[in-house]
Amino acid sequence: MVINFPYQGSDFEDCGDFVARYEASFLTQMFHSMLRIRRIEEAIESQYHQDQMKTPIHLVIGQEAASVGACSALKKSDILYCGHRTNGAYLAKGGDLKGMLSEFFCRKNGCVGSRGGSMHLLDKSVGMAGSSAIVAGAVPIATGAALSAQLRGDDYVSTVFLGDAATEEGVVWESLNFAALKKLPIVYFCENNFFSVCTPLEERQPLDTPIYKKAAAFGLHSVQVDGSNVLKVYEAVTSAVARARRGDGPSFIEVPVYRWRGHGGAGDDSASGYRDPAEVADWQKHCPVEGYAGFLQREGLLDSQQRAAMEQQISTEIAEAFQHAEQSENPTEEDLYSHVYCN
Amino acid sequence: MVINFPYQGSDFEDCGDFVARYEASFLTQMFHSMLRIRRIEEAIESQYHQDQMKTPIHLVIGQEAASVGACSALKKSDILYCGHRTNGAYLAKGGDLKGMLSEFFCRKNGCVGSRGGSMHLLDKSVGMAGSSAIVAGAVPIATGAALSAQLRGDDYVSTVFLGDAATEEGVVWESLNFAALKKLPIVYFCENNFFSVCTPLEERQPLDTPIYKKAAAFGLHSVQVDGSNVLKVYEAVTSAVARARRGDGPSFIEVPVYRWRGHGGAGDDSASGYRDPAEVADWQKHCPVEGYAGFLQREGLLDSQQRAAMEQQISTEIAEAFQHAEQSENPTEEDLYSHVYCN
Amino acid sequence: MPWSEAFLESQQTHTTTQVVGRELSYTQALNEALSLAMALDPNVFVLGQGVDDPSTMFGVTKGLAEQFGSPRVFETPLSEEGLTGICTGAAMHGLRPVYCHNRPDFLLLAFNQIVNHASKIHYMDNGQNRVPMVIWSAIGRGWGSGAQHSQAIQGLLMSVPGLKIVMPSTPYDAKGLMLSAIADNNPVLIFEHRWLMKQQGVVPEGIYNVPIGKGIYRERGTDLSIIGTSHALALAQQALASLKEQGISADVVDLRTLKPLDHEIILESVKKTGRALIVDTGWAMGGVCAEIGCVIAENCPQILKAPIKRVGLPDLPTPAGHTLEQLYYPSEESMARAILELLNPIGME
Amino acid sequence: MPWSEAFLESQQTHTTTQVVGRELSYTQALNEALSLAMALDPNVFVLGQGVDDPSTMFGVTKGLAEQFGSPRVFETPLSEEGLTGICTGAAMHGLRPVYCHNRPDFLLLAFNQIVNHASKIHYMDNGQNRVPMVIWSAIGRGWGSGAQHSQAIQGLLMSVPGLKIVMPSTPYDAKGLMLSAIADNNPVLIFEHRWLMKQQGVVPEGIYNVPIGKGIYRERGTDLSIIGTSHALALAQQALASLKEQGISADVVDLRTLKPLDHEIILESVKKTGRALIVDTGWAMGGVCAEIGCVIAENCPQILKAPIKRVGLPDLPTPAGHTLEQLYYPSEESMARAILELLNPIGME
Ligand SMILES: Cc1ncc(C[n+]2csc(CCOP(=O)(O)OP(=O)(O)O)c2C)c(N)n1
Ligand SMILES: Cc1ncc(C[n+]2csc(CCOP(=O)(O)OP(=O)(O)O)c2C)c(N)n1
Ligand SMILES: [Mg+2]
Ligand SMILES: [Mg+2]
Repeated sequence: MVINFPYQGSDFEDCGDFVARYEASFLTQMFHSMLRIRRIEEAIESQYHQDQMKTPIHLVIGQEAASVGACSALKKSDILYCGHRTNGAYLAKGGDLKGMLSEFFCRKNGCVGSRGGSMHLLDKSVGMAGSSAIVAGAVPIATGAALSAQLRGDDYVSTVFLGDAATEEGVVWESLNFAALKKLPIVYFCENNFFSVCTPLEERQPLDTPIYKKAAAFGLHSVQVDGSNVLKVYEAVTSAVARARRGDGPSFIEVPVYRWRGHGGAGDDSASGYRDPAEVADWQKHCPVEGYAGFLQREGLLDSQQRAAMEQQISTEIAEAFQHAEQSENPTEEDLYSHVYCN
Repeated sequence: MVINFPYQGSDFEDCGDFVARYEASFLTQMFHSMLRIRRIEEAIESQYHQDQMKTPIHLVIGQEAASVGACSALKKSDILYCGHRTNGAYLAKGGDLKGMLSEFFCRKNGCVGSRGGSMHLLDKSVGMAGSSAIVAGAVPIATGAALSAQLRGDDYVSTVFLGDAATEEGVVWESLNFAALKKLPIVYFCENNFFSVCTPLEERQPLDTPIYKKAAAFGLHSVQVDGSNVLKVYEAVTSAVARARRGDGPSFIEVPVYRWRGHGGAGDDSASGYRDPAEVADWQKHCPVEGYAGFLQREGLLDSQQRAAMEQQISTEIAEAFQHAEQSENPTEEDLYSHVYCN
Repeated sequence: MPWSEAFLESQQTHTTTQVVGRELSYTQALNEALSLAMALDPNVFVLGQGVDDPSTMFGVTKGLAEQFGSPRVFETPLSEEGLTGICTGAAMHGLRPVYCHNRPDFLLLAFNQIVNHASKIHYMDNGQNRVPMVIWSAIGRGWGSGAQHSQAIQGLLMSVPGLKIVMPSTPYDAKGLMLSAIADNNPVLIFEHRWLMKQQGVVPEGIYNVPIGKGIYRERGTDLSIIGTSHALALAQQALASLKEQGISADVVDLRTLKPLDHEIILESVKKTGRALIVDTGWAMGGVCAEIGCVIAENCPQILKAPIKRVGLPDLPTPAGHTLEQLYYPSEESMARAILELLNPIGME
Repeated sequence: MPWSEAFLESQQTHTTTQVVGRELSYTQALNEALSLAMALDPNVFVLGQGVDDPSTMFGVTKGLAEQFGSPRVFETPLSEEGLTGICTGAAMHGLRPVYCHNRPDFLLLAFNQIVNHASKIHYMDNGQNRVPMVIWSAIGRGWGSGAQHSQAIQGLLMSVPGLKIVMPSTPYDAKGLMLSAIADNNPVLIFEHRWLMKQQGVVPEGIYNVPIGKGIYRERGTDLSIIGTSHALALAQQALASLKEQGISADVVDLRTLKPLDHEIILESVKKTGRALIVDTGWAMGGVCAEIGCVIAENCPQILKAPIKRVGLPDLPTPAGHTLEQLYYPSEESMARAILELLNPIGME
């Protein structure tokens, strides 16, 4: 049994004070948001084999606390970019579920009209500005959005989700250098799940070179917090966003997380040998959703009835959204040719 | 009078112990090498206006200690790459002066047959392996040379000269990450002369983000030493090369230096306004060549007669090399078409 | 958008070259375009290595930092890929970047952002975002520029959907196309040529546009069509002039834009003359000449009185040395030879 | 070099496709080529994201890490530009890298190293260094690959002096061209197509080479010449088959290599049939189709019985969704239509 990348957080043991500091409704709302993402991902996964969603999928099951903790710290008007693993960020930022599923089902009313697919979700109405299927491709773009806020005097903060492997692309360091130089209002949010597809971190980055310390050396305010703990993620991003809004410049936040499923597609692929299934099982003991549920329960903020109601409401929403997507129209030949150039 | 980038070294005040540790001949040899580079650069500069050297020039006047200190720590079989500012590295590594000048004069017998020009000097016979006119372009290539040494079990260490601006190119961080990951036998030697063409460092990199500390965060053994002090450069590179040869992996050495002349071409261009001529004058007080000469004199290792003999010998060599270049043949149409593909 | 109004106003007049009036150098014309655009629209900003240093990008950005302040005119870290992405993001959020490079060679560092991102975003986003961005660079030649500082890479990008590619030839066009490029809501690449930059020409004051995607006749003639842009076309025109006394006349078609490509003017002229000399500052193989030649072959090969000819760079990297450079680049003489061969083809029945 | 010997030995036989013998899948053929090359020469090494993970690069690198050890077969950090430069440097110092990518789209991150460096070094160094390097990638299509994961960028590189570009169509060629590419002392780009990878075909054992720069007739016929490579040619062949009963026959020219381009076979065939359908998996505008069309226009337009036709991708980014994909890509039907139009051109005198 080989656990290369053990969970190193403290679960919710040191989080009692959060209850005093935040509204109960806010704390349960974050739980709802995580649970909803989990259930949506499970629903996608369970239907994927039907081959109706003709798009790659990159599930965030196991990483929900990162998505929700980060996005809960953002205003609707704040801007969010991300990469290929987009579902969590899109949903946590408030992206329309129907638009997302229609996109997966390749429908004309998909959030980008069936042109982008699962790796290119966006919903501008809630600040979910875009994503790129090229690893790290969105990082400088998000940095440009921050430059725009600064030069135009707009109030939003820009945020970008990136993976551990994304930090191996030189453009990330070019972006960080520029953001620190110009003190741009941006938060780089790095979900370090230890893998690039099936390649573990130690085959890609030297030991003892934590990503957030590199970012610190580039002049960014930089921290590492437990990415399975929605409260800690929320606080770290909140303070980074406040810095940005104050004009104190960019931050980098590294959150160790674990993806329970394969890099792409449905199901866990650990059997293929690139990681020990025991490692997955070990992380599942620290499930971001159920761990937080336990915390809320212990704090008296969530009981089984409330939970059941949430599950019910989410399941209805999901069923409706799937039905909506499945019943929507496909695009036509005319749709192929629009928007090549912008007038 | 604005001195943005003051000299921060200690001249040679703390260098007395070097005399005990090294052969006198070696110490004067390094002086000879620096003086020779200075005189060659001056000769190029003084003839440049005649428009016979139809090539851009990037003089290293003021940076000779870096070239010589670094290259003196290398064996002939060690590999060296650099960028557009190639003259110092090429000469210090032992590159053929005639081949260099013939290249400047666009002759068929130039070191690369008049195909590369001043930004692409090489002399494989002494390990001067190549250079790129694309800033940072040679950095991964040198890293590949180190990979080759490692995989083939060859004994050489690879070295690459890069400027401060080069470290703004993402590919440098990609290269450093890979070198540290694989523990490659390579030394990254960064001449920080505070300018990229006429753009000062503070317009390109945030304050308080020393380059060598970024390299340290990427997992490299990394130090900063006075680049105007040939002895300190020599020692730093020597220990980095030893590490590399031992299999202990890559090093990064940042040396603050100052270029006395304009970015390109002949003469100082400070009058154009991008730096205060006083800054140049201030650095000239810490001339790497004369400062070292003074040190050697004080230590009784160089007298005026020896100096005069060196000057004489160098001046003869230069005159001969210029004559050689000027009298050499131009390439012909046939030369244009060879070596597009390698058989 | 202030653009639309200023544009409507200007449409009536200057859509084609004026021959009398105030003269400016090519560089001054570009400088004036940038200055006017920045004054008109606070969202326009200019960046690049050299835009605010003593060189001011060959003079193109002279005075802009003083006039508009350094947040809008700034030197960059040397991070071409990153800055291209940053411009893309800035453009998506309301700004209009003009990113200047000394050499097109440096754009090769940014192909990921140009080709994988900027060019596609409007389409991928189903029209919800747009990328109004200008990437400007000047093709180098001579004095040992060599293989890494002289490349004319417009041909490498001609295939890429969503891009516009502009190559002006005159001060008038340089200004008018720069203004059109800045006003355009798509990524527009402008490739200048260093050897045109000292040229003087009539340049109207104020804002006017030269339409992107429309070629123009520089000369009318009967024996052949010379088709191309920028310095290559200038050279061909010199060659043509040297043949005038032999009674040779040609349509000279300045495409001004390579993408979208003006098929109409190409075919109109070639159908009239039956002979085409296609010229470009880039490699002859692949790229620009190839596309134009192919457009003719797929539209009207039957009217050709002779096989088409293309004159670009040979399939070699640029050598650095002076003698080799002279041999490498097309010259007035080699262009003239190409014209004569086109008129007297060997082995054409 | 062990290569030269092994090559001389193999030259006599298999320079063209065999029709009987052991069958392998396309992927197995590539795998065997790599395995043979690595066994023959300890300087050959293989790297890329996925070469030593459970996917083993679609099976192409299967078993290599076990057989040759991880220093010679390794996963990379996600640093395409850096690793391309590293391969270039390694190649200059005695190694023979084979750098594998899942998608050509990712090569766009490395254009600086490919175009500004690897392709030019031998020339710039006046022959003193060489860069024997293979960059392999597989063009994606379908299942929502979309604009950033489906690009066939061979056309963007066709202009670049010093590069070789290979696009195999059969298991036989995939193996033989991979072996030739590894043995070649220049940077060679191999573009596979994902949709060919399950194909079975006869593949001889041991080392043999398919010459780089030489096309081959896949079929001989009289009515037209179909010219192209890879999956585009396969599609055109299917279309042709569907028209056989109408008595239509064609020369099918598989170029196998795009650079150097085999002019001889193109012109030989077109001069015979007088009609050319040019196909490519990339955009029709610019790039590969354009070059081939232009070669015809500058050599033998007068023999054309109809304007040439090119079939590639329309001037649009690839849409991700299934319905749009079907509309975007050429199909057997659209290829057949193109053939018929070529045979019955409208308005051709
Ligand atoms: C530039 C580029 N190279 C390679 C790929 C193929 N690829 C897609 S996702 C991925 C892994 C990225 O890992 P990471 O950034 O850690 O994100 P994660 O998938 O773990 O969330 C890779 C290599 C790509 N999309 N883009
Ligand atoms: C990729 C790239 N961008 C821009 C240039 C233009 N350029 C040539 S030298 C130079 C300055 C480089 O500064 P630095 O690396 O600090 O070296 P220095 O000239 O100071 O020795 C620039 C920007 C280039 N050659 N390559
Ligand atoms: Mg990861
Ligand atoms: Mg510098």
